Amino acid sequence: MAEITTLHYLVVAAALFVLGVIGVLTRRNVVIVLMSIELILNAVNLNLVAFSRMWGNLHGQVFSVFIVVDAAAEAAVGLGILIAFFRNKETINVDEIDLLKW
Amino acid sequence: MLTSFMSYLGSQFSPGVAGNQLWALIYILIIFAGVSVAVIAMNWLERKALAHFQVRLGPMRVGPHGLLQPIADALKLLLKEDIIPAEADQVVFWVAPLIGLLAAFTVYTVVPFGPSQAVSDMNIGILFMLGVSSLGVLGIVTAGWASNSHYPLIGALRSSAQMVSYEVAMGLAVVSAILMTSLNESGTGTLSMIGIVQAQQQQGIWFIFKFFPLGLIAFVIFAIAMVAETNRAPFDLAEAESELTAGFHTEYSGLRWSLFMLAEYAAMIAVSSIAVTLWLGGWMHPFPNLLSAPAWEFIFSLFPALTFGGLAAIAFLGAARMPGHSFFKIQRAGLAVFAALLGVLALLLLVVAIAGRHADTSIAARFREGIDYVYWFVLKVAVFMYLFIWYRATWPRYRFDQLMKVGWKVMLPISLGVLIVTAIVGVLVK
Amino acid sequence: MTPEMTPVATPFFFYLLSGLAIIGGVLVITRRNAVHSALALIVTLLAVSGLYLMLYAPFVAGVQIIVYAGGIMVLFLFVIMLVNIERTVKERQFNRIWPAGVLAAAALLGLFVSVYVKGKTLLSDPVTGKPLWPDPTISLPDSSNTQQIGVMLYGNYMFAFEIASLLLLVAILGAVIMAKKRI
Amino acid sequence: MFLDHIWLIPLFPAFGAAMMFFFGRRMQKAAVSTVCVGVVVVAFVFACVTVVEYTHFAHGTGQPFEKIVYTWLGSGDAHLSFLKRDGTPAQFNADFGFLLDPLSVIWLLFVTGVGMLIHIYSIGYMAHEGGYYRFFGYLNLFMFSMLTLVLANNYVLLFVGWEGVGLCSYLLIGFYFHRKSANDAANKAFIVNRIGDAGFILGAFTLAWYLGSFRFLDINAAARSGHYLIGDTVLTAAALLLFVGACGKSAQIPLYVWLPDAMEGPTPVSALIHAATMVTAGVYMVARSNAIFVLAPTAMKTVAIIGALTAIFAASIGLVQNDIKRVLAYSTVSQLGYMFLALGVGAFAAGVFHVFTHAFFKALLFLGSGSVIHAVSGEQDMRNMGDLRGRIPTTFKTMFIATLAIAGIPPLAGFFSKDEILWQAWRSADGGFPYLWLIGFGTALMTAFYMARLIFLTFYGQPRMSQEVEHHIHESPKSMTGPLVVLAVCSALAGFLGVPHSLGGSNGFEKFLAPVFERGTEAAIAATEEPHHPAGEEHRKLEWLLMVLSVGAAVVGGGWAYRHYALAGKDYPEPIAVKAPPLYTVLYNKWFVDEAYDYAFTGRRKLGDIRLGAMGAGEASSWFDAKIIDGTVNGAGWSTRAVATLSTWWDKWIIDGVGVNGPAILARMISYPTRLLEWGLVQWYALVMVAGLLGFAVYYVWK
Repeated sequence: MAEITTLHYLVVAAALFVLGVIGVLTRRNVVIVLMSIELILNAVNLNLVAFSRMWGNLHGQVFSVFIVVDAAAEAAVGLGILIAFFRNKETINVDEIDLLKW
Repeated sequence: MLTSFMSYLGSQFSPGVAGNQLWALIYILIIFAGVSVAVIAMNWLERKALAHFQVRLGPMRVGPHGLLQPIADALKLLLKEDIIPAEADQVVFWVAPLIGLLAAFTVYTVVPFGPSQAVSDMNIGILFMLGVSSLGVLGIVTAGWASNSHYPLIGALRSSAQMVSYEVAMGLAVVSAILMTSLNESGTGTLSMIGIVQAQQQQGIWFIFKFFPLGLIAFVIFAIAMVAETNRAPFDLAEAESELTAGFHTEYSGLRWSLFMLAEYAAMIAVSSIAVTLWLGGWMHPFPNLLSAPAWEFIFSLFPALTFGGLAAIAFLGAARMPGHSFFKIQRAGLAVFAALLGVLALLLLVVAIAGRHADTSIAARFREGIDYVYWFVLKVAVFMYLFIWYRATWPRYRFDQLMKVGWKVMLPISLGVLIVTAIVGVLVK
Repeated sequence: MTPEMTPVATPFFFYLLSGLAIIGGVLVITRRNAVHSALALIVTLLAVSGLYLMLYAPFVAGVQIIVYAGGIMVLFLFVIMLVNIERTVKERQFNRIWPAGVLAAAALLGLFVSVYVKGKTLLSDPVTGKPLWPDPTISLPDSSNTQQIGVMLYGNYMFAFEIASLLLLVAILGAVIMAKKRI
Repeated sequence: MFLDHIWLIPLFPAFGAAMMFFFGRRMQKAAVSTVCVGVVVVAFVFACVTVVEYTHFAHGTGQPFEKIVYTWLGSGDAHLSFLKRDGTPAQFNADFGFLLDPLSVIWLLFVTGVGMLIHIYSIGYMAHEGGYYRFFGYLNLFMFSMLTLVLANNYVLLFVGWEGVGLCSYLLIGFYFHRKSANDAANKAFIVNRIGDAGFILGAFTLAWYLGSFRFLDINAAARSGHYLIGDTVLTAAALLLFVGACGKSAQIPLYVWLPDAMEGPTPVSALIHAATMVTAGVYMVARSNAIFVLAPTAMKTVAIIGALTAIFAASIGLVQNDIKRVLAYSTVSQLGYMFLALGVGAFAAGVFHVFTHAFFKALLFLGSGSVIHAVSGEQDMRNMGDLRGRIPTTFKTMFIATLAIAGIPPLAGFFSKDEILWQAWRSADGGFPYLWLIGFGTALMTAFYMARLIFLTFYGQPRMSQEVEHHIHESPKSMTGPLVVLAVCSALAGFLGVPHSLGGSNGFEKFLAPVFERGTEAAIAATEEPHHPAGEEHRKLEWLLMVLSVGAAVVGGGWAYRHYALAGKDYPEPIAVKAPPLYTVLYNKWFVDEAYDYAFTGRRKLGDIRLGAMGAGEASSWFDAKIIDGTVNGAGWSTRAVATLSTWWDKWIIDGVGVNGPAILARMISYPTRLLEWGLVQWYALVMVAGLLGFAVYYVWK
């Protein structure tokens, strides 16, 4: 097996990103859509850390910490919306959420 | 080949470093076996101690003073039918105990039994430890959910809420201890478990006494949070018999149930190790900065031998005091053999202590050092284990809203305050 | 004091971990049951954290485990159990536009692949003329990684750090208000 | 050691406030007072030690000590720079830094000292009130804000304290939040202060944009470098904007209206706001910015005129008010006018000296009035008091000293500082400045009158309160009288710190402050182009003459008050009401300023159904919008509808009749893909985002 270069990590990140995009675009279950968003964020993080290693500085890692913070906030708010929504409509399918007000 | 292997072991005493995977493997095996044995011993001790707290005798029949009871229990559990409820989620039901067990045992990769007696010395050791021990909650949640039953689900939700809440206070208490490691000339702290103990060594003080009473408060908060973290009494709401039958593992039986027990006790030992490492000086013997003369070192190195000698003496006494009836013949013999084994162990330790009394680099000296470190560490952890039993025997269970209130409204503000005050005092002292 | 942690058997672990991550990712988006998806996501997150360790980012790896695996995923499981309805498992799992979604994702993948292929062979940095993705030359000091990240967070990124704390506060308030039955 | 940890001084009260915030509800009253008063005492002791250490550090040169704890915003990175007005880049930097120089030393000492006394006093005063911990928490927060303000080394941090003081004043004025009048007063204070704050922050940013820094030392260095001409337009604008801020905070015309209403808060709060903290912030800020002001003579003249007008205006209102605290409030406004008069004529040191002495006697007056109110069971109206001197002797004695001090009777504190201001107003004169002296002189007269009136109505004459109240009169507890005595001693002696040359003193105060106003004084003199000093003996004689005049004014004012009020019975006559009833009505209603503001700004007044003033203008434009513009729109709608009816007919009978269905079908075909953009599926929107991402990426990679 050859030596592992930055490109290898980028490929893995790209694969995760695409998987996440598919999840976001096609699943009906809101929870799984949110999890797919986490996948996307992780792919981005992996890219950032790989580049951080490549350039030999820590900016990428610091940025990825910020992204983790952002992901936590996003998950909390997203799940809060989900619960409020579930309470009103008794469903968690994203394509049944098509009214601005109910 | 054997000689080269031995020389390899002799040349590489520092653990967990690249090129030294063999030592790491050996440590993993030792720790795995040791923790399992400790869990078995703990099981016996807990039953006996609880019994004596309640003025009962506890297990007496299987082996002398019930010494073989845990083994009998383990056999029973292994042989029991393994029931999976029909409506349960098969895969998750199967995976859940493994998650818990894995999380509990992975923590031991960074527990420092001595300056070189650890599987690995990660530079994010404490972070890793907190992270992995927080994975244990996943096992409980999934177990409760997969059972597809009401009591387990409620138990799982309760316990996960509880663990997540107390993790916050626990983490903040840990941070204040980590902050103390940075109070040296260079101003650089460390997250490495070994580094934390070494920082206590350099500053010549256990962190529990540092900035009295700040270290003490942080330690107490951690000690409370770790009981809640492991779902032990008085915080054992997740498995409150009177309310939830057995909580998240109601539907489990046999081997899987025993895996949960193993995970619980392993987690108890793990969090106690964190407490010992962060606040009680890890592997150091008491008063390391006062009593550091060679003579004192020698006296302290006699302690392991004395301990086991004492245990042997107690066992002999027990054998001698057995009733003279012929019914007790085998038990008397068994206890005598057990005592003899302990005595031999004590003698061996004495020999090592005397042979390695000079602080040089000989094998014997290094062996003696290693035994000392592990002895003191294990002794401190053992105290915590006894405390766990004591709590269980003494305190009534919390109500859930009280639990949450204590976690969020009392412990969190106090630990935050301790952290801030520690930081301020640290800056001032500097 | 602390020895450098050099990853061993790098290719083996890399392929193992990335394989785990991608399999986990595939499971996340294909499972019917949201709990299974969540468990698969945990596998992915742990694998990615292992990749961080191999990239000399131990702090980020630790944060990943604590925050993601220990915090966010527990939240997810919690919510899944709160809104658990049997109906969703038996329903249609993909929406009506899924071919378009897959198509778009495939296009994205194609874009990535073409960029990487181009970057490996053709593109170069306009200033230095080096390839776009050089091999790492400067080694990151591993032992003080956490400390350096801390220094940067409280130095260069101080403002961003404070904004992040504000964001978290807002998220807490928002989540509480939205999840509360009656305000 | 202590100097390096100067940042701890504000943190002590902040700690107390935090304790109250988190744990206060559960603490005993004794514990609350121990913590809250304790931290302020510690802060005061710490401040004293720090100042001692500072004097060693400075060796009498007044060299400023700066301690930057950490960089709060900005880090010296190049990417955070901005362009100054002249196009050169400058760093955006706001440090969490502290500056100690003679000016801040003075403020530091009296803020912590007087603040401490007020805290101690509050233990007794608030003993039977609800919300004890809340009150002390707010007080501590107030101290924290004021200390931050005073010790800040840049405008941004100063603004933090500035806003904190505003917030605390809001909280404390509205302390009795169940009383509507208290809430209204709190809102008034907060809103009026916002106007000033807007001016202040614009001024600070103008300075940063023009001079390239927020730091006082940088700004002073730049301003004194000679690089900027006197009368520089931008600096004048900046100075005026800063002065708007000072007007709001220090209650000058036209923003003074909040201060008298601030009496709604508990009396110690009034003392704290008036004497030690809030209102002196404006003076502090203008003094701090002296280097800017001396480059802007127009701004200086504005300051002086506004100050003088405020002084006489407020004093005139104070002549006839009956509420004991309200008289004192107008007196504060008036004295602040004095301070700004001093600043405006370039006598910064004299202004600061007056702030210093005023802190003592005004705190004493307020605390004394609190003690009086305490004694007469919460009565504040002086018409219902009288003959209290024998019954609350300590309060009477201390308040009498304070009255002498504020009236300017030698050798008490107020005499030295006030005469210094009047002399400076006269001296730095050409053109209109003697008129300023005249106004100041008139104010001195009025001050003596209304203060003496207060004393005589309260402590002399015949008792006018009801039997029941009279029965309950008692001297306040030790924790209240103790601070009174300390303050009385200070009011009596503080003046000797700055005895002027003409009286054989050395004016140590001015010397101490000289480094801060280094170029300030000279430049101010240069700015007013004073051609010649009346030199030597003549000069001294003139000063003596002015002194004698003002002391005479004080005596005359006091005498008038004695004649009319000393023997006041139940229905005593108000002399002004007797002699000039219309004037009395005008004064009694505070020149109808609040009413005028109601007409002009707040929108409370209506003429029939039409609201007046600025709000009225808003309503009028709203009406215009609703009736005229919307009417036009509706008219257009109506006409459209009419046209539509017509075109329906046309469509039905002409287009369809003629058989042109093609365009309709075409439109329908187009509408299908258009509708796809907005059909409610969130994931479709995400898909559009991905498409956009693809588009951008493709464009940048293959462009």
